[in-house]
Amino acid sequence: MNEMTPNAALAVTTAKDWASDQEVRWCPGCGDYAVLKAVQRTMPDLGVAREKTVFVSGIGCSSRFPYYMATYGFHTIHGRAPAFATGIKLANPELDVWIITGDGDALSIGGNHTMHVLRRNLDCQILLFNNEIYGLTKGQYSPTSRIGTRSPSTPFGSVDRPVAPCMFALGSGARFIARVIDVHKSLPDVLKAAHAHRGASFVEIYQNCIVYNDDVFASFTARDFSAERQLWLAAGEKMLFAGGTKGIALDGERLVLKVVEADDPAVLVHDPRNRGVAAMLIELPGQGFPVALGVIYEDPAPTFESSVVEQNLAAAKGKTPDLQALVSKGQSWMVEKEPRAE
Amino acid sequence: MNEMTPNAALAVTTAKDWASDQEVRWCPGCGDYAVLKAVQRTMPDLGVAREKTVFVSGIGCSSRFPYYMATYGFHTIHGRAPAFATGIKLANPELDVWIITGDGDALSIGGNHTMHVLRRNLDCQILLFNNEIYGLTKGQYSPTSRIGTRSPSTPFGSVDRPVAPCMFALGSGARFIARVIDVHKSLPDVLKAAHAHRGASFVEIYQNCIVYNDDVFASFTARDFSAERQLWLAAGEKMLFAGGTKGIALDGERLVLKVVEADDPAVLVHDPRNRGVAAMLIELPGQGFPVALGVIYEDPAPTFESSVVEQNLAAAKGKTPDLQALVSKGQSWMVEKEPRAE
Amino acid sequence: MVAMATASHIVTETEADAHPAMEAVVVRFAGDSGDGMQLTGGQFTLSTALAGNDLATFPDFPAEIRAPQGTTFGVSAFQINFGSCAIDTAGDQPDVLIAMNPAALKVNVKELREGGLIIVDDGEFTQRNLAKAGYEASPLEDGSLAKWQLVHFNISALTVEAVKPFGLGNKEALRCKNMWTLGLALWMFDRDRAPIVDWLKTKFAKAPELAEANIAALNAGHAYGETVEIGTPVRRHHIDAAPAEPGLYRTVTGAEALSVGLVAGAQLAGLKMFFAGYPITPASAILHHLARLKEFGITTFQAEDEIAAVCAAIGASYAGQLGVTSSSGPGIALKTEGIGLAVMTELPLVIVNSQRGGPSTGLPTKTEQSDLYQAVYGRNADSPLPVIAARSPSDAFECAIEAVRIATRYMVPVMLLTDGYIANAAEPWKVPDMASYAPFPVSFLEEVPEHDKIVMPYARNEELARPWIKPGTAGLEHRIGGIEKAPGSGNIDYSPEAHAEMTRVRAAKVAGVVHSIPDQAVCLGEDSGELAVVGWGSTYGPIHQAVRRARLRGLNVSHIHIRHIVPMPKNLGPLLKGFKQILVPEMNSGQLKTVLRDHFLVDAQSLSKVSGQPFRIAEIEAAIDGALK
Amino acid sequence: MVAMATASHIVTETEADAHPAMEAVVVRFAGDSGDGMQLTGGQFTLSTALAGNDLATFPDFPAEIRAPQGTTFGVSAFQINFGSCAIDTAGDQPDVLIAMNPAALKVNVKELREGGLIIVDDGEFTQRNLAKAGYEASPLEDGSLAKWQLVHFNISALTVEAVKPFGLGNKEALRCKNMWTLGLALWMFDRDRAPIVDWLKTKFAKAPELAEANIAALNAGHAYGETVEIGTPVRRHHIDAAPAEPGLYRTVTGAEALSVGLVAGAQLAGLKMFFAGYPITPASAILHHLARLKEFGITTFQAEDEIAAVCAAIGASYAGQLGVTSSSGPGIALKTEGIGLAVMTELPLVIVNSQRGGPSTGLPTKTEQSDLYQAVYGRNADSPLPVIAARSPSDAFECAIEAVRIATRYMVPVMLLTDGYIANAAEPWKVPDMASYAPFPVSFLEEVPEHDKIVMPYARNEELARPWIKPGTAGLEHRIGGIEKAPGSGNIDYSPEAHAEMTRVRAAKVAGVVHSIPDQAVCLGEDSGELAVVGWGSTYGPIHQAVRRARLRGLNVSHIHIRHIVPMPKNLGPLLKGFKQILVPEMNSGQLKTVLRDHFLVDAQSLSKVSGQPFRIAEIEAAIDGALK
Ligand SMILES: Cc1ncc(C[n+]2csc(CCOP(=O)(O)OP(=O)(O)O)c2C)c(N)n1
Ligand SMILES: Cc1ncc(C[n+]2csc(CCOP(=O)(O)OP(=O)(O)O)c2C)c(N)n1
Ligand code: SF4
Ligand code: SF4
Ligand SMILES: [Mg+2]
Ligand SMILES: [Mg+2]
Repeated sequence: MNEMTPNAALAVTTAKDWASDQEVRWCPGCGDYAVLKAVQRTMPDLGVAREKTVFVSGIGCSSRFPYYMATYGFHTIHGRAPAFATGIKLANPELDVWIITGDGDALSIGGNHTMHVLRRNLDCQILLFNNEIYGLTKGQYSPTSRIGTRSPSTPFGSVDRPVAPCMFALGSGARFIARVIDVHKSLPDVLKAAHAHRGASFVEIYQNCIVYNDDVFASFTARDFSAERQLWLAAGEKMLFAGGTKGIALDGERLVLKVVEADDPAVLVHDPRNRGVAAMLIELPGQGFPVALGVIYEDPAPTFESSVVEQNLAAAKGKTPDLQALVSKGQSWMVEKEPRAE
Repeated sequence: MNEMTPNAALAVTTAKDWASDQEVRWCPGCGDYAVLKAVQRTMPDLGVAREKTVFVSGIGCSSRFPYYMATYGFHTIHGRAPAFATGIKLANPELDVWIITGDGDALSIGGNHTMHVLRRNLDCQILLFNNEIYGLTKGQYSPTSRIGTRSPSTPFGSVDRPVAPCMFALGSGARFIARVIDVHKSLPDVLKAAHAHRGASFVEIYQNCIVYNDDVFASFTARDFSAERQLWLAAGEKMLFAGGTKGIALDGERLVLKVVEADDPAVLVHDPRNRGVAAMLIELPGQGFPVALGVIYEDPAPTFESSVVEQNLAAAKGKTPDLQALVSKGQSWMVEKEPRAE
Repeated sequence: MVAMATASHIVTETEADAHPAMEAVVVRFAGDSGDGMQLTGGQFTLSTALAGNDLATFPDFPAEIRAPQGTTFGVSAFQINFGSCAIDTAGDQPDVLIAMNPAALKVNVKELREGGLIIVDDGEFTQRNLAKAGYEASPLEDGSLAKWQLVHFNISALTVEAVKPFGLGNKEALRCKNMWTLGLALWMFDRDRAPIVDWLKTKFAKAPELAEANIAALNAGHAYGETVEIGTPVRRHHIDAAPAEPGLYRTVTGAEALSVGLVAGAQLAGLKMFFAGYPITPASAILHHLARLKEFGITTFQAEDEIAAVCAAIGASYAGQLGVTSSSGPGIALKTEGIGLAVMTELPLVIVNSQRGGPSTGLPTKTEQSDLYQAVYGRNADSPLPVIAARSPSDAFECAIEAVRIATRYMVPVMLLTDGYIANAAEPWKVPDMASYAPFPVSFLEEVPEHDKIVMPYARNEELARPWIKPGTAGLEHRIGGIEKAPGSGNIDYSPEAHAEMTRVRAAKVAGVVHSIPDQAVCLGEDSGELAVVGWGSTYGPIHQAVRRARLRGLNVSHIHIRHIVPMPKNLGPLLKGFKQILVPEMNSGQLKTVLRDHFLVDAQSLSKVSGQPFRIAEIEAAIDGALK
Repeated sequence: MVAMATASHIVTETEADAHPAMEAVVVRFAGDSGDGMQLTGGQFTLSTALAGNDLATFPDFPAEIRAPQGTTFGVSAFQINFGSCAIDTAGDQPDVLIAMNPAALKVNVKELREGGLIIVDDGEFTQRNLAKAGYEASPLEDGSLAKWQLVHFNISALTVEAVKPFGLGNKEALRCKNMWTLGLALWMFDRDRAPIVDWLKTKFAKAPELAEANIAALNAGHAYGETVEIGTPVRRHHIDAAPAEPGLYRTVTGAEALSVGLVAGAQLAGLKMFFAGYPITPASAILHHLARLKEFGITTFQAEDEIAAVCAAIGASYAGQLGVTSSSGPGIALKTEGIGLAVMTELPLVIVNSQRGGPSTGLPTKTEQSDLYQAVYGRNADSPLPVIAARSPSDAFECAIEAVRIATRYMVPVMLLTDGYIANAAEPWKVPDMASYAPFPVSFLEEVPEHDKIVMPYARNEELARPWIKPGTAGLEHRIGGIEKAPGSGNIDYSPEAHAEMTRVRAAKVAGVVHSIPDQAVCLGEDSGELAVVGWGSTYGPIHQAVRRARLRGLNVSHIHIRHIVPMPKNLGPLLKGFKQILVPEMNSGQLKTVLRDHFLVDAQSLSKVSGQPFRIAEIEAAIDGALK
């Protein structure tokens, strides 16, 4: 599709250029606003053209996102965005595809498609807005809600054990897994890393639903303990937090992670390609431990659409698409006789 | 439901008692026969009554399984067995529920339900017959088929990266994960362990489809290298294989598993409760490494149905189910006047 | 303080009469989503019911998401029609519109009847809000409201003033606006404030000062009407109580009535209920209601999706409980494969569809009755099942019981249709005497009957129902599934004979339900004549009123309303053939019409409205006139 | 060696005539799943076609799973009807039955016409096999086959003998049985062996000894017929070539014809095709065919389930390719929510339904046409879409092109119905001249048209189609989705006006397709009269033959076969009204009947067969007689 807009990709844009003319319809104070702003601010730095960008979403508050971007957008049906995205990307691999989804959309009704788009490694960015609740349908609990969540459908508290989105992604074969906070300043950097990664980039965004699940992440996002409770990972850097005073190391006995003093030589250096450690980081046990944030795991692999295109070309090689030959295929015979009357 | 059959649970049975009168309709030589026999041989040792046992399956060759058991059986629709099982178990927690499924049934169309039944931790046994192919529909590749699998739908070889069933289960929050081989003698022991575990027990069975995917597991199941290539795990035991000549240890530098001599003090002792190590064991990199088998991970947690029942009782406590009161709820008023004519 | 809009005028005698005699009034409260209009409406409804008026309401709020303040798409409205005659609809054009901001006025005023009364809070008519609503100039000044009576005063300021003593922040203070407005409305229609005061006290039990503030606002609004000289336009209406059957009454919404009906059905069948649903507007309310009723032996399960919900419900029925699942159009679409299995395995199941506007995501909060095709025909293969439709909130209670009765008696999945209007609308409900409902206890098969040697899961009783066998029952172990079966044994059987026979029996069983349902009654009018207006579901109210009005004008027209859509009552065919013309008003493109023409080969004509809004009486009345002129 | 069954007798003259004159013969090959009967049948079909006979075949194999050898549920059969007249059906009762084992005889013999010929391999009639088939005594001895002509010899032994030289194991040797039998059949009907010899050589190119062995068996079977004195019963049939239109012919199955038709459609539209499917019998074959045709710009995607398949196909259409998805009943049920989005977003999409027996898993390998309700009505809300049905394997080619034409011209999802019978059946196909097909190139919107200031994704052309806009096109960025929209701009709009208008337009657009489809033709007979037999889909053959026979007997009956089910041709209503009676034979419980009665208020009567088997000509002929007597 390039020729139509030769150097559109080069055109310099600002955040405003990426905002559509549609009135934003989220509740005042919703975390979605922060993410929208961050994305709009990040797009100009990615060197992609608006017309080459497609935002695909399911259904949910978060899934209204595409309407607010001045790009191509497809607000589809609940839970199926990854399937639409797969068709779009296979039909035109040149497009830059973003999937916008929620914890219910991606992990309740849509869990299967999330798994398959990850294992196939379709080149796309998946932004999962995790507010641990169903916002759009007025506050029922979701598969990421903690046990005991009281909601209209669980007036006595939910009893089922939540799924950990990043752990699910790891188990599904994701090759890029990151975790961030809606209002955190480093969101744009993570978005850039996700975009730079070729393949399916899974980004879980802790998003505050001010109406139905306010402050559910406060225990580690609130100003006062953020330092204590947030472990920001960077490839090749030591795993330090609490203002660089504490670190994460491996307990050689029990083979689990532990908190140590920053100067302890055992402090681990973050290797985003280690799947075993990634699993431990994603599931840091809470109590006394920080929450691992940033790019937790990254290990590129061939993308689905590139393999498909490659095979299509290879298989077609040397063959000419001759329709007449196709319909004439197989053993055939001539009939000379006159058509019978009747 | 007990009273109906007071000591049925105690009645002594043999494998034959668990076989139904239906003619078994698998291809001669199919691995499914071996699993069926193993299950029928194991049931008498579990101390459950036939009438308390329900086999629930989806659709596929493997899913025909329930017809061959002299228990209650429900052959449902493709991919949804876990959902049916959830309804059955919640409706009658006394029933012993077994889910029989295939790699396509559980991981292609049914991936989402598999994830949710695992995270909720419904008390049931899930036997996933993984033959890395769609048997019933005549041999198309499945989500567990290796890259390059030629099948009617992928005449030039499949290109998508397969999902690892046990890793998917771990990422989905499973609390019991085991892996076995259809014809292996230890299948009954694993089945017993799965049954003994309270909660969702996930058992992947490498099953040979002699017609559409023959010998796909031969690289580690064939007599000649089975010892070399099979690591049978036992809680509290050292991770040894190759006739006890080799062991598995952690590479302290790279934090990945490595093969060492059996007498190396670093050889790990199997702790089924370590999730990080479980992830590494499930994904042993092949080349030069054995395949981890047996109970890889087990760490019990409250079961879904027990929590539901508990909450139902607690919430109902002290309330009487008064229908008249229910319909009369809220502010009401009397009308004395005569009915109007019309 | 009170300024009449330039050129506004007092309603004339003739105008007053142009409007159906003052036996009923239609009032609409409109404001921002945040203004608590639904609450105001709800409380006004309660007090109106307590005053013995008959009434019907129509809450109309924006799509699920909360819109920014002051915008037109954020407007939430609540309409109530009440009076001293029988009320079956939320009314056509409002007589009174209470608008809390410019957007609310903008969106709603066009519906107000000519000469109707507008009351606005001019405190909200700031430049900013006017702009948000898309007004260049203030309609309060530019005379654009000339054809209505306009009254405006600064309700915001008056409220803040009234609640000062309780030291609330400005934001909280303004939250009391709706109570102030309610107070005014109560005064206008001579309603008692006591019940609302009680309600406020319990609602804010934890925050007494809020309770006090709201009560103060309520009283202030009432006093304002009482004392301040508003002048004629807002004259004091007194609506007499409507004559109704004697008995105990309460108000109920369709969602609640249906939920309670399911509970009643399960109790009458002697079963525990397993309800599995996945949230979706407007169906979620049923899940929410049932989740609180555990003492009735109800387990509610929020499944991962609609497919899992229907499958879990079928699983529960298989295990011996009453499986129920609920959704709206898009979710029902996902359930159809599972429903096919319930048809094949012949297990009882109740599927509730709270219909909403479509296709696809469509209009989630708007009402429609366009899923009849889906209910009757929407499955692969020959998969007939009984279909029932509720006509009103209170009727939803009866229909739910009926659905449970049929599902358990015939071992069959039953589709129960309701819609967004019924689900949300409230109406007075004569509290049923549960003792007067005959139980229909289920009996499970406990052992192999003499005449069979082995367990026969597909044996048939005289009504063609198969036995319900609970896993756990010793000696009755058997296997069932979705593959075609041999009659009797239920063993897999692909033979032409088995398939032909089982197909016949599945259909015959559903057709046989006709023998346990009542004949079709005529709701209003003769049972033959010039014109029958035939409806189903929530069009009951407007059809009934339209036919009533037409008949008052001497027209030969009857109203027939169908509850049992599959199978249809035995006498329906002959009944319809007794009319020269048949008119079928539907909030769809003519779906019941298809069924009637196919079954009875009668020339049923469709009156279709697909706008997300209920019919207006006048629309149907006009169609009647058209047919009969 | 050849023993006639006691009491068997030679077919009498009268019996011979009772059977439609020897213008056609029906032969059925039946054996164990492992015996390669489908292959034998396929090759016999080819040689028959090459001999210039017209023909139709009906493969009938067991459910997807392989059954144990020798059991009745493991029997696989292949029937071919060929001859010198036009053949539209696989024939009713076979004239000749070739049974490779007791089970095959047991299952098929009851269908053989009285006096028909039975050839069996008595080498397989061991006690064990007899028991497996449920025979107490051998039917070869007990005279139970008296009313047929019976010939039996030890084909197994003869085959092993014949292939000895090639030193195969006994198992391999026996695998050649089918070729031996084919050889005999070729001799019986005077067919040329050459093409089959060629085919065997290429098939076993890698294993020449197997090729040789099979050829030897083929020749042995032929020689056996030639030389051994079998005696009268197996007389040498010679069937003249059937008069057919001159031209190049080949045999084709419906699955292949439909696949190739989709390719042709995409090429005529100038589009690349994206095909997404999830395996399911009998739909999988289409995925398998297309997966090999990448040089035509086709991407095939085996999705994780049917929902993902339809969604991916819609995504591809959104991105500018031709999205196609395919399944059968249960899978289509899962797609209905997604199809609703395609209706709402007005994107082109072709949905192929290869119908099979149901409900639920039903009878996966048996044919049925019971998904018409689902296709026409099976979605929530008012969601009309065009529906087309193929009548035969070769017609599937034309229908596929037509589906693509409509989908792309009107920007609409199109449902294309075929069934298991069409998918698997083979028939001679006059190779189409692709140059004679008019292309219908698609044009994408490239820029904002003068008259609009901004991009208008829901602008309409004179046929109400909206523009197709490819992401990647600069200046046309826009957002679409499943929520109701404002006409033109496509922005979210819940207003009553927008919903009413968009609902109207969506319906009007589909109805408008009528202007680009041909009027309904009458296939056989006058276009008015006593009785019209109206069909759709794969019932074409038996209906056509039945009507032909009835007309030969002087009855006033016509055959009308409908391809366009939604919308129906303009002239169909008047046409049907021209007949006193209308009979609608369907392999369902009367689904097209419903549509006809609703649309045209004609008293269409259903002739229903739901057994997983195609109609027999005689069944329809009897119904015609019934109607006209
Ligand atoms: C098939 C279907 N089922 C259910 C719904 C109703 N629904 C819409 S969004 C949603 C969940 C939203 O939660 P989430 O994905 O977490 O998004 P959020 O609103 O929290 O951002 C549900 C259940 C629907 N639109 N379609
Ligand atoms: C809704 C639906 N889609 C597709 C099918 C067809 N189908 C039946 S089984 C199956 C996959 C079988 O593979 P697997 O689950 O691995 O079982 P196996 O036969 O290999 O044991 C498919 C695609 C179906 N029956 N229902
Ligand atoms: S409901 Fe919650 S998530 Fe949805 S818009 Fe409002 S604040 Fe945001
Ligand atoms: S196809 Fe494969 S999996 Fe199925 S029965 Fe045959 S051998 Fe077993
Ligand atoms: Mg959420
Ligand atoms: Mg498999």
